[in-house]
Amino acid sequence: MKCGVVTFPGSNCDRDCFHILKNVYGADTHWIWHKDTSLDGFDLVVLPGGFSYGDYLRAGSIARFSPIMKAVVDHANRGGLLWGICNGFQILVEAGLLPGALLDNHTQKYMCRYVHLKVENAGTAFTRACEPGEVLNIPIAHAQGSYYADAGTLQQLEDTGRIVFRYCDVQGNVSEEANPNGSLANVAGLINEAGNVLGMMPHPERCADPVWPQTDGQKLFDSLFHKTRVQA
Amino acid sequence: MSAPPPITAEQVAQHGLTKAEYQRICDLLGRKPNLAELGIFSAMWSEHCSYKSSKPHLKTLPTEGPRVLQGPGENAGVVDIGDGLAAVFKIESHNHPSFIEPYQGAATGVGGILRDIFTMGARPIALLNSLRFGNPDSPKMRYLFNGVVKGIAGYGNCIGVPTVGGDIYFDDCYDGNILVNVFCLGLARADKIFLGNASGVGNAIVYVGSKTGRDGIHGAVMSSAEFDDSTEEKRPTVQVGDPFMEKLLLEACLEIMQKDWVVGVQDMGAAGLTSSAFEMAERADSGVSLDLDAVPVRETGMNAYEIMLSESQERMVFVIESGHEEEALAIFRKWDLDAAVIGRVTDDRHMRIRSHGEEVVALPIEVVVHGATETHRPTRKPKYLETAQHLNLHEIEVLGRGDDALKKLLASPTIASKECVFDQYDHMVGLNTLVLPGSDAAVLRIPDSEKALAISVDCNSRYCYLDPFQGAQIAVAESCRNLVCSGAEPVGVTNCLNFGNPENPEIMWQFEQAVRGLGDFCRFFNIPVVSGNVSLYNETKGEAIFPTPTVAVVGLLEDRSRHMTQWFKQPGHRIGVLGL
Amino acid sequence: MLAKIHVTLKQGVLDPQGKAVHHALNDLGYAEVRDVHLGRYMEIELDAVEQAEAEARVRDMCEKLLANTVIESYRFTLEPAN
Amino acid sequence: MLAKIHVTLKQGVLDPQGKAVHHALNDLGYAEVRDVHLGRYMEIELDAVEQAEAEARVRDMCEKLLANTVIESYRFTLEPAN
Ligand SMILES: Nc1ncnc2c1ncn2[C@@H]1O[C@H](COP(=O)(O)OP(=O)(O)O)[C@@H](O)[C@H]1O
Repeated sequence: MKCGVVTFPGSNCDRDCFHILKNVYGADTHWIWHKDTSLDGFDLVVLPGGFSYGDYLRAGSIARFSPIMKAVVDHANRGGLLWGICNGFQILVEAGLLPGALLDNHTQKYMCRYVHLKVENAGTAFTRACEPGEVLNIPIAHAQGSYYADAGTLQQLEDTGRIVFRYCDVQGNVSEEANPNGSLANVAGLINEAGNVLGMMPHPERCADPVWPQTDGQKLFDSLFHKTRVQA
Repeated sequence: MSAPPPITAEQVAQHGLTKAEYQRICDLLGRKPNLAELGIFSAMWSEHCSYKSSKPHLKTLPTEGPRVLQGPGENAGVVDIGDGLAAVFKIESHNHPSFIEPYQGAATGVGGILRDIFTMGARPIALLNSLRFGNPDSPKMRYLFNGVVKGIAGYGNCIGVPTVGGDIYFDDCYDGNILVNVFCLGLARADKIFLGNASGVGNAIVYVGSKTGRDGIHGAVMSSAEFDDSTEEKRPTVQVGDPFMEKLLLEACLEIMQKDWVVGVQDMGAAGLTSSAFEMAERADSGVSLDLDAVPVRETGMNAYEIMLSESQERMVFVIESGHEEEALAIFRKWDLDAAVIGRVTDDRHMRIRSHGEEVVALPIEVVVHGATETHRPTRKPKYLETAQHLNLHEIEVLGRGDDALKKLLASPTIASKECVFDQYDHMVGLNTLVLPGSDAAVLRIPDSEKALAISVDCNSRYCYLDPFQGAQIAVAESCRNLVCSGAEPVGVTNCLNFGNPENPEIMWQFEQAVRGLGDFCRFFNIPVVSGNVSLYNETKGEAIFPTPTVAVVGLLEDRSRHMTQWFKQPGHRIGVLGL
Repeated sequence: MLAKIHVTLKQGVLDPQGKAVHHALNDLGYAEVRDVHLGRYMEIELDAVEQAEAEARVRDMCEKLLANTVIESYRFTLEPAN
Repeated sequence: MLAKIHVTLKQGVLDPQGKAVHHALNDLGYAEVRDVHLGRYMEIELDAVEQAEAEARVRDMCEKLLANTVIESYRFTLEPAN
């Protein structure tokens, strides 16, 4: 699988994503510059976390107009795998590749901490190595992660099972207390209709290197690289 | 152009120069300086840039060792950590701006220290901060606290360097003067360290980064006929940081530093283009000619004085081998950065600056950089020590033992958990943070290596107030203990000496004692002091802060798997105490 | 020409920042504050063109970039430069 | 009553957001954009009082909380509620 990580001006987690893909999973991984115009031959494109354009105006609002984005949209329309993590998710919603919007955390503060996620849809290309309802321990690090969509859209997402991750407690209860940023319906990640574009606020690349004690992020990478669930 | 009006005594005073200093300038130059030149002397001979009060004492610190690749004198200190790698680190203060505008003051403080690190060719991998606030009961202090924390978070998170630790103390002595000390650690190849040298006659001086504005130029010195009244409002007293610009600058710099035609680099910090250009020329024993018309500016009508002394953030100066200018500019343009050739290295040991086709400044480099006489300020043991050090233990009220006393301690702001603070810092980006905030020391793994680096920042200023010599030793001892408990061996020290008014002999005595204490400790344990900063005049209405010689020690773990954390791990484990 | 643009959150979208400012003002003793809404204000200097064309261009800028029409509404005025 | 408040950066203070939006608009093809300044807009609903008193109170709110007078300036209008 040919993988690419896009570097926008201000991207920070591009190096982290690249490291996991290339060094931990041994994938054929390439750097993609925001001014490139082609994504021919790529199977997986990652829009990484960070502060593209400083998050100025609105997070992701300027990056979505980068020259590479035309090719990103084409890649998604072709059925290619597209993964937006944190700032990448913000870029996807600004670009309209995923519905809704990401607002300021209700605490008005940046937060960096481990949270629990419930896998609501274990049938996607990104979650097939998970059990339905499995609870993953993955960190968040953001100031604008509160998911919003109007009632109609939200209902549609629920009905079609396109909400992939929800914030929950360690037992898997999706509660208000477990919601770190005020996202509607505790939405932490969602997928498009065709199932090839995933956007999520938490950072799986931060817990996917076997060097670390926390490795729940591996479940997502395992899914993409067609691995069965990792044993212990 | 008509002849400029003569410098007045009032202007000399407004520029912070004494009559004696002005006379010395005239004697050394053999003529009177013009206003732009006066501004340059004012900046370069200021305490902040010349270290005139502190140099005599800092000279006594141990700065050498088998691992030291670069001691004090450059933008940051460099320590060899084996495997062809070097740790580059420094701590710096931004106290006064943070009191005026806490968010931007702290943010630009982070920006400044980051630049000091990547200007040496090192990729920053960790930030820590040491903060001192006054009584948190006051709304003003809570406002400052929230602003500083948000500013550090806003800048550090945006640029993608994890903030992995630090310390925060609250004490009434900081009511009028808060302290914001920021530490940064970077990694570089030991054989690819860049210094701030303007060497090689004919080489190009290249400016890169934000456009220059009127930031940092204060109204007080603007009382000459050369400026009109409308410029007053345009001169902001506080700089606004642009972390996005700094991120672009960082990546562009690290990219261009892979080339072998980069001769020297320096960031533009305090006193902007002036200090960088002069320092780079002094280190290389060369001269520099600048053409200010080539400098990218963001305001119209800026004159030579303003361009030379502007403290606009996020700017660097590169010295590029003649012939490679276009390649350099192309790399900067790739990152959408403003860049321009603004001058050349010369061999006449002078700074010659042209503006609008005329030479407006001609100054000998050495006079400007080293001309400020070291001021041997008198010291006197403080009167307060006569009573402060006498303690009758029987007069101390003994609180009841048990839960209440413990809860009271744990609830005191200085001791209480700081999770609400470091929760706002991204401490994981970069995938190198082995030990997250909360333990004795921050531990970072070194990519592609089995090693790790640990960092601790400490200073109990109350001890320093009671005995500056011992207090400084206790500070560095505490840092070293934190490192050792994490499994690391201390390899280098950086320090930020925060004190009151050095013109007060009692404060100067505190300074001298603290430096001596720090020096003796480091000599005994063979840990070199490789960089640092001094912040003086931290006092309001005669009330000085406690002497606060903040120390940051960096340690090395040869085998990162042997790092340790402070938390109790499992019920049933035994607890022991080492030492008396 | 000078375009003055106001961008505000749509009705129904939570405004926690506005609420925070509201409470802060009440806490500071301004009990008369009943509600607070925060938005963005932008001033854009443009080369002068015909009013109709300028309006169309500015509207375009708002739709594309300056406002996120999923959650925000906008309004603007155009006037000659000072 | 409705107070409409505009808070903008003082002249000469760096406006990184304005700069970013300016370049973004130019890159999107709006070459006519010469300058962009971003600021904040606030609408505050207040219990009705005398105009003069309301003005004094709102000015106070701006000085104390709504504007950071080190780097920002403000202006406001007061009108009867809708
Ligand atoms: N307390 C100190 N201990 C050791 N070195 C110091 C101390 N204070 C300043 N220095 C050194 O003196 C030089 C000048 O300091 P400074 O003006 O802060 O540097 P810069 O201009 O690079 O920010 C630096 O090389 C710094 O490391």
